[in-house]
Amino acid sequence: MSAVPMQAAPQYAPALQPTYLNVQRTIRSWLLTTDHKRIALLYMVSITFFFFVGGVAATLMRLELLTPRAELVTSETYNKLFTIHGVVMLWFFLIPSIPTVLGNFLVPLMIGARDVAFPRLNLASWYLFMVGGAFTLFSIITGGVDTGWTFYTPYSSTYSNGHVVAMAAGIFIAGFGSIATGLNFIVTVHTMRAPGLTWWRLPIFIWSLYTTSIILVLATPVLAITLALMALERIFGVGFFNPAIGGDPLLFQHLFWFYSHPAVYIMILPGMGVVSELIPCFSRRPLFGYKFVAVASVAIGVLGFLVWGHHMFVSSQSIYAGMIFSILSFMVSIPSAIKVFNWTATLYKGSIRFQTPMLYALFFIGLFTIGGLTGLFLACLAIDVHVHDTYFVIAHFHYIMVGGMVMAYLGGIHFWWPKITGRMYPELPAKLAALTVFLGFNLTFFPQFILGYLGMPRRYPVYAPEFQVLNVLSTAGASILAVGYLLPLTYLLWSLRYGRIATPNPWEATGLEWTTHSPPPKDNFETTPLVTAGAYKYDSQAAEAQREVAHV
Amino acid sequence: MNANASAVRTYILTEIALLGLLALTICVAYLNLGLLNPIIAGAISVTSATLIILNFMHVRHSKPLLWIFVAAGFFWLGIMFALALSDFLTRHWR
Amino acid sequence: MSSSPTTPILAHQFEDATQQRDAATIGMWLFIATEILFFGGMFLGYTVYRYTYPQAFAEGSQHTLIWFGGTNAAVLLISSTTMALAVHAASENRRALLVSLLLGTASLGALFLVIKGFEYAHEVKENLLPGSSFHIVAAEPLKAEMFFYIYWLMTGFHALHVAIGVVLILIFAARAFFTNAFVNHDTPVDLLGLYWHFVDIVWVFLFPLLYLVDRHS
Amino acid sequence: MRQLFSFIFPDQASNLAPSVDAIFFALVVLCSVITLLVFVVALFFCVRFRRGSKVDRTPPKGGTLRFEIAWTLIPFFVFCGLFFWAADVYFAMSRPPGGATEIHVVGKQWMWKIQHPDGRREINELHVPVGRPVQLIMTSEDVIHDFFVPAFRAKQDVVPGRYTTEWFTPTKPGRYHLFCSQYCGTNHSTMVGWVYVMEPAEHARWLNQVAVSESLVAEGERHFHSRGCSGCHAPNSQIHAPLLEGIYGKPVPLSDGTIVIADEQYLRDSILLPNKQVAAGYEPIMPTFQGRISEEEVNAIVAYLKHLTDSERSQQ
Ligand code: HEA
Ligand code: HEA
Ligand code: HEC
Ligand code: CUA
Ligand SMILES: [Cu+2]
Repeated sequence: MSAVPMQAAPQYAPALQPTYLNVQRTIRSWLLTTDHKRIALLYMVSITFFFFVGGVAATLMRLELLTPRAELVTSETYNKLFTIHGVVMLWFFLIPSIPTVLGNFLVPLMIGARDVAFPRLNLASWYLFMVGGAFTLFSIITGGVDTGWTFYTPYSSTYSNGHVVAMAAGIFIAGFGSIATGLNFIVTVHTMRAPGLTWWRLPIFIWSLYTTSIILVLATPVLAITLALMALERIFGVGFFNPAIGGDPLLFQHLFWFYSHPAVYIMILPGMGVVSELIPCFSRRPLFGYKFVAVASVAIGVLGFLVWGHHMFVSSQSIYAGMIFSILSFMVSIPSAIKVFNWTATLYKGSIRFQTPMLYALFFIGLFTIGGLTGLFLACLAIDVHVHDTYFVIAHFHYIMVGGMVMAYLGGIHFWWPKITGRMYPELPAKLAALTVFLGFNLTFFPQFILGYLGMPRRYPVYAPEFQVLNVLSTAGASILAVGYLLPLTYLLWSLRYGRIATPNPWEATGLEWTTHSPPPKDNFETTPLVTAGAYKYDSQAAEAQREVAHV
Repeated sequence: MNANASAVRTYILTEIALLGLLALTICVAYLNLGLLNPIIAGAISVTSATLIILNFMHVRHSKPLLWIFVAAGFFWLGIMFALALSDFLTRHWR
Repeated sequence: MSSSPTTPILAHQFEDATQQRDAATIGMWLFIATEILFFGGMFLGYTVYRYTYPQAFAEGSQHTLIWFGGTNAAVLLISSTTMALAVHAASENRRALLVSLLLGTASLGALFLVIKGFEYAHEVKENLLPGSSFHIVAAEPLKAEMFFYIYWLMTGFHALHVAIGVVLILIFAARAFFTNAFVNHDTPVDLLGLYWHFVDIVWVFLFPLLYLVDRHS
Repeated sequence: MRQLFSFIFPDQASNLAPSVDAIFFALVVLCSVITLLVFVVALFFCVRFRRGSKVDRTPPKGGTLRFEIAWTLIPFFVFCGLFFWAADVYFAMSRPPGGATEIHVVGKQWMWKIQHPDGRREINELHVPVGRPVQLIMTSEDVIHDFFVPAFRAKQDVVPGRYTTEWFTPTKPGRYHLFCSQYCGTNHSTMVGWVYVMEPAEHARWLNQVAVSESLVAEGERHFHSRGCSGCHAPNSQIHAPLLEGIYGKPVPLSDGTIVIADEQYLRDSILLPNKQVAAGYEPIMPTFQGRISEEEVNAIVAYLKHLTDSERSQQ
């Protein structure tokens, strides 16, 4: 097993050395920290909070949709709910989720650095995120916004009555936090790798985050200017998108999706990165086709910029542009296909264990495949005409984002929990929770595919009575899902105190982060590691042999 | 000292070229060249920007890696223009 | 150069000075890339509308003050040179020269803003500020309003960048004058220079696009 | 069984529906196969190579390259096929056939206003005969809406400031949902209605039920005079303005040297934004009518101007 020098970790000595958690204990030392690991925890707490804000909105929406009439809440409130849900879940939970929590924690550890390149910028990005979040919460509390997360003009710029400007400002500010994070990661990966850690030796997680960062850095400014223009138009009454002075509402959509399509890859690439760590570790096999998976990440990132117009097939954009965007959407699916097949092939001849992180990883593969394949339906021009803005789209993206990315996030949190906290989570409740989430999830969102093809439009608090049965199923699923999400919250908190003490490398994983203590000391490594081999040097035969010895 | 003088000379020469290009672009704007007008103006702007990037921003003497970062912003801007205009320019085709 | 009162400060996360310098330079260029795309959104809008309303853009452009804009272009180009020289001076640890060149650059930046201010004042007087009071004698007043909206928007964002730049340069000049922060540590000045040159490049594009549309007619 | 099917599958009531559904079913089959493949293989590996099972684990020989090539190229070709199929249908969906009944639709928060060629108006209802192609010429008075009839598999955004079109040939009599499927504000979800597809005879009866005073063309003619268009555009006018007889569908040289085809969008723009495209040889003196005349009036005038062309053609 430990043929790799990086495995020769210093012996675990909890009492001797302060960890990053207990070097300093004041609140101040947390709020002014520049340690990437502490910033990761700041983010973890913040986005968990935002997840529940978005979750409460989802719960209320699903309850409202139990009946075909707007009985629980008015249409106006419902519209605000899905706006809150979309905005908070995307910009304040999913986009920051893996990059800012696991990414901040792991990028320096995985490349053998003491910190990211710009630690103070890193802290600043958290503050930007929080200030942006404060603006958003302010706009929610003082009356809400009812534009949908897409802010289409001229509705948002002229007709809507909510606090659109405050919410746009919130997203704008948080966006600069994203840019700062992305910039930091790119520079860190380029300049701070440990000696010997060449590009082809980097874990896929790093490749994924690197690509994610490229998207963050190059797409987010376009969102910023788009929202700024929309807000200016709202404030001054004249602007780019105003049909009254010859403005073209489609220009807004182009600019918005120029950011927002690449953004969906911000939301999946880090998940793919996590899964690429989990699958090899729990099947004790090197990742199948490592280089192809790495290149596929970058390909998704770059090609992802070329397909935004597939959200505009029925918007009256040129039909020829529609065709270009359609074929490119198919092309961007190829690297995803490559990844799915490589993960599956990694299992072959493995020695597979089914701890919780692995369960999440397997669920990820399954649900991402379904979500991605339904993306192909949407990329098919003729079909999209029918299912655009119906629940089919809703189901598609929840399959990828909730079924994919949230699963990957949970899997990653469980996997690195011992490293982050120094404690093991309890295995049995964790497995139960994973199963609950999986079942609840499918019951919630599978019926929505059918609803969508039947023609139920999205953003409809009042709907035709024949859609009710499927909606009730979906709501039932959502309540199971809610339980599934509350479980990890409880037992993970429990484990902080009562969990088993973790060894430096409880999963016998490769990767530099496992060569240091759990939790790591403030400067991560006692000496700068020297890397002499690539990632994923797993050996299933050795693992089996070891098991036999243990059992004899 | 020699390297020093040559650096300063580069800056001054670049500056003279830039001011010349500025004068040129203004003059050309007053000639009616039809479709060539915007093309020439664009070409002059691109030339000036390239001069600034290479000489003032020292990219000429930088590592290849930096060239990639310099190009990235413009490359992605190009993507944005190409695909967005694929809509606006073909919208009236039937 | 022989005297080196301070050695460059190495932040704890870096192994050596080259690494630190590389990181800073790459970071700055990435930031410039984000700025390119930030302005890019507006340039795309400009392109689309100019293509759709060529007439109105030509007419609108006739109403801009070309000599103000042209002078400003020259002012910014010259300030780029002084900035480049300032960076050079910093790399040679010539503090006095660095301070005066920074001050020169800042004054040129300020001059730009003053000229721009007079231009804006003139335009407000002529009712060329889009909004309820906008008035223009043109074949397509509404489309001309779009032109002026774009004009104010883009020059406004650019002026904001210039203003930020001037403030930063003044801060740097003060630090260079009162402390020896940049002695043997010229990376910050270098980055400031990159920012300033970028601001200049934006104007290199804005000027012909806004002031020179169909000037001949 | 049938009932279950209709519970999970929408009616097919237009010519477009079968061709869209064909792609849909093909994709369902294809994707189910792939999903099953991935699931079965993954499950098989999971069970067979679970920790502790006694199987041969010697690492497989040979590189991964041939696999990678296979699963890059196979999807590539499948995707190209899918693209062409769907794009072909989409192309047909975007191009209305000649001779379709032209019905004007105006969306506004939160209702659909419909103008038939005979001048009949409806709100949130659309009555069409079975078997005849219908083309909707749509615009919006405020924000973006979307005219969506699931049973027809037809959907198109309705955008302020321009005309968009949507067409279908209803194939099955019945009553079908009409939804607004672009979010447009508070009552977006009640901006719904019904499309009635009727047997031709029944439709004729419906037409005769209420007498309409004037056709859309006649209405347009009335506006053309009352709004003062004829003051400039009449043959005997003192003002130098183009004659509009026969303009529809013809190429018009513009003052900037380009030539455009005078389609609905052009006529509409000429009325609302007259200086957007100025006809060559004329002064840009036509006043803008934006804000002074409603979308429905514009529709009527456009119909009238088009009629001028049709009648001229039939005279020849
Ligand atoms: C993480 C988020 C995420 C991801 C990764 C994706 C991935 C994809 N999406 Fe999705 N999408 C969204 C989030 C996401 N999407 C959201 C949020 C919306 C709605 C926004 C809104 O309007 O509010 C949306 C909407 C959306 C639309 C517009 C629908 C509409 O509004 O009309 C389209 C259309 O093309 C689309 C397509 C795709 C495609 C082709 C992919 C591909 O990348 C998928 C690639 C993956 C696979 C294809 C699966 C794996 C492949 C195989 C197992 C091999 C298959 C082999 C063969 C078929 C031979 N998406
Ligand atoms: C990261 C992204 C993300 C995530 C995680 C989710 C999670 C969920 N989403 Fe979300 N969704 C979006 C992104 C996301 N969604 C987006 C972008 C839209 C489009 C918005 C728009 O149209 O603008 C959307 C729209 C959307 C709709 C369509 C609304 C409409 O168009 O009318 C629906 C309807 O069912 C829905 C449901 C759910 C559910 C049930 C969950 C569940 O997974 C959530 C489960 C979590 C919890 C339930 C929280 C934990 C439990 C509790 C807090 C219990 C306590 C609660 C109470 C006591 C009240 N979502
Ligand atoms: C003050 C005179 C005037 C009035 C009133 C007027 N027009 Fe015009 N119209 C013109 C002139 C002059 C042109 C040619 C220049 C141009 O294209 O703008 C024109 C062009 C047009 C065109 C484009 C024809 C082409 O050959 O390109 C259409 C269509 C049109 N007008 C319709 C109308 C309608 C409908 C109304 C009333 C609602 C109207 N006009 C009122 C003067 C007028
Ligand atoms: Cu109209 Cu939605
Ligand atoms: Cu997309």
